[in-house]
Amino acid sequence: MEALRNKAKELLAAGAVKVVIGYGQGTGDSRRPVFVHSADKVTDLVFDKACTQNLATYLTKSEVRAMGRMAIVAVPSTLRSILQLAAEKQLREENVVALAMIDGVMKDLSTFDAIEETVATVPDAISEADQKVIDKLMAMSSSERRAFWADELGRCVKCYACRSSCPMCYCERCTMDCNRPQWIPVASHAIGNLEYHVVRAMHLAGRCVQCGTCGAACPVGIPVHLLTFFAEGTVRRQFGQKGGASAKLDYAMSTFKPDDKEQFIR
Amino acid sequence: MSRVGVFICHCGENIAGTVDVAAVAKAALDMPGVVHAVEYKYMCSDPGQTMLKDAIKEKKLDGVVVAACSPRMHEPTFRRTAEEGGINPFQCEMANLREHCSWVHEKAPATTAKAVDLVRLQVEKVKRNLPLNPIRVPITKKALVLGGGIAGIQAALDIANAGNPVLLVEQSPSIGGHMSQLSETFPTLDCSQCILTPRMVEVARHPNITLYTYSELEKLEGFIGNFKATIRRKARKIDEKICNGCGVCQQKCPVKKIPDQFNEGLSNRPAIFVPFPQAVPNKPVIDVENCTYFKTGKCKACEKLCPTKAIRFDQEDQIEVHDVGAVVLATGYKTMPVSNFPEYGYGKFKDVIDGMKFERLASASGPTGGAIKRPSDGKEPQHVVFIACAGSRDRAKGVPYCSKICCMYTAKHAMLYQHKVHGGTATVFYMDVRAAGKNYDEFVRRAVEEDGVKYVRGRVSRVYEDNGQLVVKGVDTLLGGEQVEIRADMVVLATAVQAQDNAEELAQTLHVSYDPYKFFAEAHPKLRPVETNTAGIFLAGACQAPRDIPETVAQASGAAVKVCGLFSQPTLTREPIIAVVDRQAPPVFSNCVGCFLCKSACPYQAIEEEAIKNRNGDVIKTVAKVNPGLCQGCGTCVSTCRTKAIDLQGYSNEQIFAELMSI
Amino acid sequence: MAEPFEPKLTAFVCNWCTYAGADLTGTSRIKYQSNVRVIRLPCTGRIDFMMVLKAFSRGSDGVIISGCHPNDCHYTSGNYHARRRWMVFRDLLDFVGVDLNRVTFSWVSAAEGAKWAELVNETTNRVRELGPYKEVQQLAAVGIE
Amino acid sequence: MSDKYIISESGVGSLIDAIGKSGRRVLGPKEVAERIEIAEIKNAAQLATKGQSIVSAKGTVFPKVERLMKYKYEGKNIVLDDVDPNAAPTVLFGVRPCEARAFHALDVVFNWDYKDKFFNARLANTTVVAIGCTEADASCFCTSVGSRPDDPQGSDILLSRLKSGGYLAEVNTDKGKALVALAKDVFQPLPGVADLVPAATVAPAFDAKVLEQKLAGKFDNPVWLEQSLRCLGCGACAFVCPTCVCFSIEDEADARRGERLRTWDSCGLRLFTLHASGHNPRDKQSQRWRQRVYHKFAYYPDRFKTLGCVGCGKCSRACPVDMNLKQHLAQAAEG
Repeated sequence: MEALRNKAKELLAAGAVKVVIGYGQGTGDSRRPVFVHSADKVTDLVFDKACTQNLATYLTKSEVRAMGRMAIVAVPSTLRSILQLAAEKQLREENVVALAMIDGVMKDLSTFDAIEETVATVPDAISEADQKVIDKLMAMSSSERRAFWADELGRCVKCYACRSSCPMCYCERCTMDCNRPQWIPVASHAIGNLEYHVVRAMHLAGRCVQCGTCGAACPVGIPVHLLTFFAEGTVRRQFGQKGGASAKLDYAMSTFKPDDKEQFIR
Repeated sequence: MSRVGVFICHCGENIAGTVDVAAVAKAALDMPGVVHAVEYKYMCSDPGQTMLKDAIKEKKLDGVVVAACSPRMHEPTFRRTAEEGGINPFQCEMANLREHCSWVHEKAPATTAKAVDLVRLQVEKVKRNLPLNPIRVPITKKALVLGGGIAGIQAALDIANAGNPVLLVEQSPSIGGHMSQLSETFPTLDCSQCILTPRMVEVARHPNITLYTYSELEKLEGFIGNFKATIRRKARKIDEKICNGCGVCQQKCPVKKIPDQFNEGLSNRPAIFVPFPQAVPNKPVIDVENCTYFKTGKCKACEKLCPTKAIRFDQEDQIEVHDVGAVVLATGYKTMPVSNFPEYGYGKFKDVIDGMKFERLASASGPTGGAIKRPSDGKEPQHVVFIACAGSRDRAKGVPYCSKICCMYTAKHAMLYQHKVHGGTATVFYMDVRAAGKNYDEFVRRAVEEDGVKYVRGRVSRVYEDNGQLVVKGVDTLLGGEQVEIRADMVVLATAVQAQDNAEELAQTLHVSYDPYKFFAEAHPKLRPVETNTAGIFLAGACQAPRDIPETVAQASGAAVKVCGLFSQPTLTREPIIAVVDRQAPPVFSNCVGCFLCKSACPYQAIEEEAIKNRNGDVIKTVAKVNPGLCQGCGTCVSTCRTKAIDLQGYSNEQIFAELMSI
Repeated sequence: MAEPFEPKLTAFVCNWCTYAGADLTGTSRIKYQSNVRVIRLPCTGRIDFMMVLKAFSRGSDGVIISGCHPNDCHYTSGNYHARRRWMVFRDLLDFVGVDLNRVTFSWVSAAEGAKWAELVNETTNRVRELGPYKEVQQLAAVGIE
Repeated sequence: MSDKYIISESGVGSLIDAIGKSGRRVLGPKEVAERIEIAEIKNAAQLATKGQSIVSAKGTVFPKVERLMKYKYEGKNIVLDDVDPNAAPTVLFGVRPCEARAFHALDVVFNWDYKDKFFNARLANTTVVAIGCTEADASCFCTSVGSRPDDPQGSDILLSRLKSGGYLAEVNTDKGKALVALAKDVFQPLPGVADLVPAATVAPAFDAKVLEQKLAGKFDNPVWLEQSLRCLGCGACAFVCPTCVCFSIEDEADARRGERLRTWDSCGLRLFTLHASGHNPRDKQSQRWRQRVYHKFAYYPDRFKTLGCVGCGKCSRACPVDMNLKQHLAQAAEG
């Protein structure tokens, strides 16, 4: 953490960055995102186990970008988000420095190549807990799964905390907000909720970095991240491509191989 | 509120016999937005069409649904009729009551119910149709032909003879390509040069053809009718305008010992040279790697002795940009490098050569004046073994396909050998003899029956040397796979035909797709064999797949016709069924976020990047833009777009959503 | 006595292969069941997965999705892109408990008129067995006070 | 002046049963998988007597999605179907006083000029039985917005925990009396003074009056940008809030029929103020955050003589990035 603060101080003092996006003290013993603008404020930065939210979301936020070059305290998933955002032309190399925290060690990465190298060395399996639930679901019958999701999504109020907290949901106009036609109902009734979350998962397939921030953000505790994890999982399994591996565009859902293998098309 | 007219066709008994058309018309009248619904015996007949036109005028219709046969049959007809009636042709939709209903279902209420639904779908759709206008793209009526082999020559001549300017670009110093190296050609055995050189000369003096030899395409931008081609004209180090091709420079050049590519290294050439006597243009090139002046700064013999003072040591490459409307790819092929055949001792044994070398040996204008002399000692080989399928149909060599021409030229080689070396023996190892073609099989039979060439069906495992003589070890599968060993004085490999080394790079420059073997891909394997899937770029000859001369010439003429067809129109008119990226007033400008994930989804590279600038000219955002010249309207980008910023005219989100809302 | 259940099927097909194939079914007068309503699109690449969701939420009991065989796409690769989407989308539908027996994916070429008839009949029978897709159709009313 | 009774622990159960028998549905805070939801309560055991529900109870009078009307096509004619608010008689049992108080803030809006029949029908059929708070957390700030953990305002009956177990029941309204009538024997007379478990201590963080004055001069203050920089612009705060009234009207229709729905909406969402022209008067998150604060703490007092906030702190708990309203308001009230 000292290394982190020192690096942040150095960057800010030198004017190399205008803001450091990091974690700070929140209500009680929680953590919250903080934005440090001056070298004398770097003590606001903290880093510990509780710092899991993927802050990459802020890299595409106009108010934050307006400040100038950004440094961001990055957990592995944040690094992957940076690469995916770069691949989708939403982020330029010169605009961001990643202060990667990997196993408590701080690495400052100022090029996408450096981030790619680092990311390649970090395992990105999804948490056992999440895997358990997915396995449990897959062991169920189709109708049991439907019941499970009907119950979970029944609580959804379409507050879009999942969307807003997702680094890859940077679209100014989400499909949900397109009303000519209104493909997906705005109202948070059962069908509207189901369609919303299926669409979101489809849109993240091949782009999801499996950070789980959307699930953590849900105020009513719906495991929405499992849907995107699952779709991304299919992509990885079927096509060997994945979100956030490279700053060069390699989007599984807009490329193909003539010999993609499936068993269901008659 | 829309004013839709529904016109239900009986198609004689075809529809009316099964579907209760009166009921359909009645139901249609009840549909919101429908102000007029009638049934008639034959909508496509003159009275039928007149009926439609009149209704459009009288009922002030703004949309028309014709419930009849398949739109794949009569959509153009009724769209034209609608236009004549005074509405935009794309305000007309068809409900398929025949192929999709009356012909496939029994006469029953359910069938009529389906007919009503099919009408409703189209009514709901047509209410959301927008007037569309055909897209007109201007055409630069000048063709770029890449490659000066027989394919390029033929294409260039055909296009030029039709009165269109052509820019023919060839990377080597002379046009002519592989064909100019051949001795005779199958199945007629007429001399290659004799039939080719007149064409080469014709190209040179054709008023419509600009010939750029020793030049390469660097970049191709734009789209059908409107390409910008950037061409590098490599420095020959001589002034072509002044040089009269007298050849003094070649004689006086002190450097003499450079292997002559044209003769496949069987002879030598100087550092300043014309590739071959009949070269077009007949102007030399200085080979900078080997020129004494360029190596040591001394010599300049050619410059001193040139009668026209045409030598230009300081000449630089020149870059030129040309506007062209169409491109013909005729970049040809290469044969598999013989270094790939250690088992046949190539490189180790001088007298194991490939087909091209043999062509030069057999050529009257070749290093031996047409006498078959083996490279090692210049002796006349008494026994020659020809190995067909050297590399072809061989997965291990990465060439699973058949090179197509080898069977024929191997037969030709064996035949020529027998003609030139009386009493000599020619043995051919082969897998199959594929001689499908006019007079082809007859030709092979002649080699066997009249010229006594021995055909052994089997593979050669290796070629080795046994006290100074080559031994070819193989099997004869017709003799029950028995081992055969043949002592030969010379071995000729019919090496596989492969794509040029730079094919992939070139394909990417041109945005055309290519197959796993780097041959350029045709737009459709059966129906569009001379087009690429990039509109305006066509294919001729062996750059698309192994081909012999007749096929190449035929395909080249085919490509030429496609180009002429394109050029025959004043402007290029295309159906407006294309994708468009949403544009709005500031501050939104477009719903596109500029992620460009659609780019790789487009089969036609039709999606471009457009920088939206403010008044001061600084970029506000970069968004996608569909090039109407390239888009073919498949809509793959539309379903890729997360923000629904791309839509497909004629199959818009609103239209399809409306259809779905009425199922 | 109550009407026997007749399923509603919605088909999303490409213009160049399957729609033409279905036309051939007609010209060859091959009979099939009349439960299907065809939505004609230029290419399977145009099929947005949201269309399938809508088809179900708007009362379809089954869905057919069909286009050109690999390599035959009129637009060279639209169907390859579509295939990838289907692979992911189908898995996801299964994950959220949509009954995959109600969705048929197929390649039907312009020459396969008989296959189209077979496909429609087979799917119609299967979905008739399964009965109306209440589970999803009822959702439309759930959650509204 | 309210009548006071004693209810024993078991009395609570009997009361719930009695209410159920009377044909009213009982909703209340219920623990489901470590979350407290407002859900149907079948018996006293299901009642979560501590902690706060995540989503407020406002859904009982202002559901997250409600149908306003339906229509269908008969031929070309459109047949309208005016739906009735299905206002089932409901007792909201065991909610916190802050939630009870919140109904007033909703009432002033839904009866401001137009009288909303859906809201009023539901409110009229809803009786609120609150339980005073003996615990609070770092997000609570009722004491800063003119209330307290044992505030009876808005409760038809307020229950306060007795040291000896059971509750003191303060019956404040006729709706409350109606409940008493359902189970007379449950409500025992009060023996002298009730020995109550002390109410939770919630230290005041700011003075709402001062805040209101400060806001008047703070509209263009950089504090809003500074505070909202981490705000994601989602609607979590508004959708859990007991007093947020923003809604959207959505028409859902196909070629044959359609319905008009009213759904929760949030001024925190970018689209909330987006004009068809593309212009957005509140384009920046800081503007939307400011709007949220001003709406509740400046415009409400000005227009309705009441605050648009009850200090329940649900928004702070629900926020994915820990926007702690209490803290931010305190900061705004300073300097």
